[in-house]
Amino acid sequence: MTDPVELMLPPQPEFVGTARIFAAAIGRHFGVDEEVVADLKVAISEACTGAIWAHNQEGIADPIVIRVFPDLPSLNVEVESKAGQAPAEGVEWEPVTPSDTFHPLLGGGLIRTLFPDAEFIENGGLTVRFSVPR
Amino acid sequence: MTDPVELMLPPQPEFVGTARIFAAAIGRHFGVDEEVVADLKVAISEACTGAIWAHNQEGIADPIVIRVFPDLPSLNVEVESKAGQAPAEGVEWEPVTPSDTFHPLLGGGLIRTLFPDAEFIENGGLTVRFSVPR
Amino acid sequence: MSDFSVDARSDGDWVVVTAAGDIDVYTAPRLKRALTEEIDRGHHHIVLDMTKVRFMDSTGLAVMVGGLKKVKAKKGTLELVGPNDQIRRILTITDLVKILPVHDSVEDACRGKTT
Amino acid sequence: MSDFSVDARSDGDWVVVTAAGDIDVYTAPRLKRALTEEIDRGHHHIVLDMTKVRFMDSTGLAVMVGGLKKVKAKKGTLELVGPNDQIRRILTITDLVKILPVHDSVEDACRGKTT
Ligand SMILES: Nc1ncnc2c1ncn2[C@@H]1O[C@H](COP(=O)(O)OP(=O)(O)O)[C@@H](O)[C@H]1O
Ligand SMILES: Nc1ncnc2c1ncn2[C@@H]1O[C@H](COP(=O)(O)OP(=O)(O)O)[C@@H](O)[C@H]1O
Repeated sequence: MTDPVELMLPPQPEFVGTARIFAAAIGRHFGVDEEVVADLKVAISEACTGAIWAHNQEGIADPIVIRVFPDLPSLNVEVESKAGQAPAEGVEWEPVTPSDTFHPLLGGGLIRTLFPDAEFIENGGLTVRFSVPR
Repeated sequence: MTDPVELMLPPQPEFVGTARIFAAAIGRHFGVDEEVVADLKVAISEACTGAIWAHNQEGIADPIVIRVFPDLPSLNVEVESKAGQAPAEGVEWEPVTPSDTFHPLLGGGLIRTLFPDAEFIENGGLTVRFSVPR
Repeated sequence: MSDFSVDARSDGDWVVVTAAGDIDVYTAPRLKRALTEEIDRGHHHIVLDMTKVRFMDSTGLAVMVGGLKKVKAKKGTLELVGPNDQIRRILTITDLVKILPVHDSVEDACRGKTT
Repeated sequence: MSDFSVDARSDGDWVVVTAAGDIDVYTAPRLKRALTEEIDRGHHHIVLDMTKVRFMDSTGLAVMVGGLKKVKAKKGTLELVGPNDQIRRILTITDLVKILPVHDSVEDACRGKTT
């Protein structure tokens, strides 16, 4: 794989916008179509939101790392965090009556729908990985 | 110091724009005035340019790391690379007849003028450090 | 980061809530609070003007589903105005378009409401 | 990243070079090439329209100083139009304003040139 461009963020809600601005800039730079850039912003936002939520639940403060590998024919994107669990298999999107502003299932399902090759790897934390056509 | 927000880039010219977009977003997020954001973009651009140039000269490919520590009353900004040398002391800006598009002195002098507390630390590479009032 | 503002104008039991900027994990709680306040004030017909929202993710969907449940319990409504393509896309993917009517303008949305 | 474009319209021995976007280590070589080409074609009076340049750093300054040297060797000129505040600031800090005249519009710059 190629050298990644990497963004590291504290697991706090205020940084999710930084993650999107980064993803959009990198996506465009590598020639990702504008509609796919829009999907990429959503997927990155969801992955970070899930990670922030999990860090908060588990009371840990390790950073979230976003890596973009400028591979061909697709960028490989990875959001790695030290907290979190893979959404159950088969769950596409479940409009669970969310009691609060976030339910981790929503985000995972959206990522899977937008990027069908998305993988959720539990490795003492959670790494979300998907590829983005360019 | 607080937990940093960090961006890691391959030492290639095409990523200097990513560095600026990152710096601008983070600066604004932490309440840096718009004029100072403009200076921050210049300083980050200069530090990365110097690092890219030095990596290229020395033929090494280690990433450039930009860290922003959201401290008070100033953000602490750090651009760390595995290549490069501190500009000579006292050099403010020298309109050396540049033979090419970049002369490392220009950038270092500009950073010093924009952020007078800028430090250039040689540590088997070069770390440029300065603080940005917020 | 994630610029966001929210603002409401009410008339009888209905209200136009205007959101602007990004709706995400950082800002969704503010949208939620705004909707809850309006509902608590007895405004059970909510028109959410999203014309100026540039980004929304599932945190915003969750707020809307939550708001919809509350207004429905009072026989009210929650309708959307002017979501951009990105937002329409996630409303469609999640099938929420089926329960959250989408209008092109506040006038269109209110027309339905006042008749 | 770093969107950039450059374009030239010439008339006799003078030329208006219009740059747009970001001038940095990635794009400055393209500006340099454009200026060099014009000079090689005998256009020794260059008006560089920067109205649409949103960012420039020292790599751009170096290109300008290089260009200025080349046109001066031919008794030519290099003048700037419409740099934004950020660019004016670095031109001032580096004292380059003293050798690179700045105009508000291409008309102003050309007026000086054609008389
Ligand atoms: N300071 C900021 N400026 C621009 N975008 C930001 C900022 N902070 C967070 N963002 C988010 O990053 C995304 C960048 O996406 P992009 O497509 O480049 O911009 P836009 O949506 O404004 O066209 C925005 O949609 C927004 O959600
Ligand atoms: N895709 C991009 N979108 C926006 N800015 C970019 C992009 N790539 C690189 N940049 C650089 O990042 C800087 C971001 O600065 P900012 O002040 O947020 O935007 P602007 O200068 O457009 O108002 C820009 O000045 C530009 O030099």
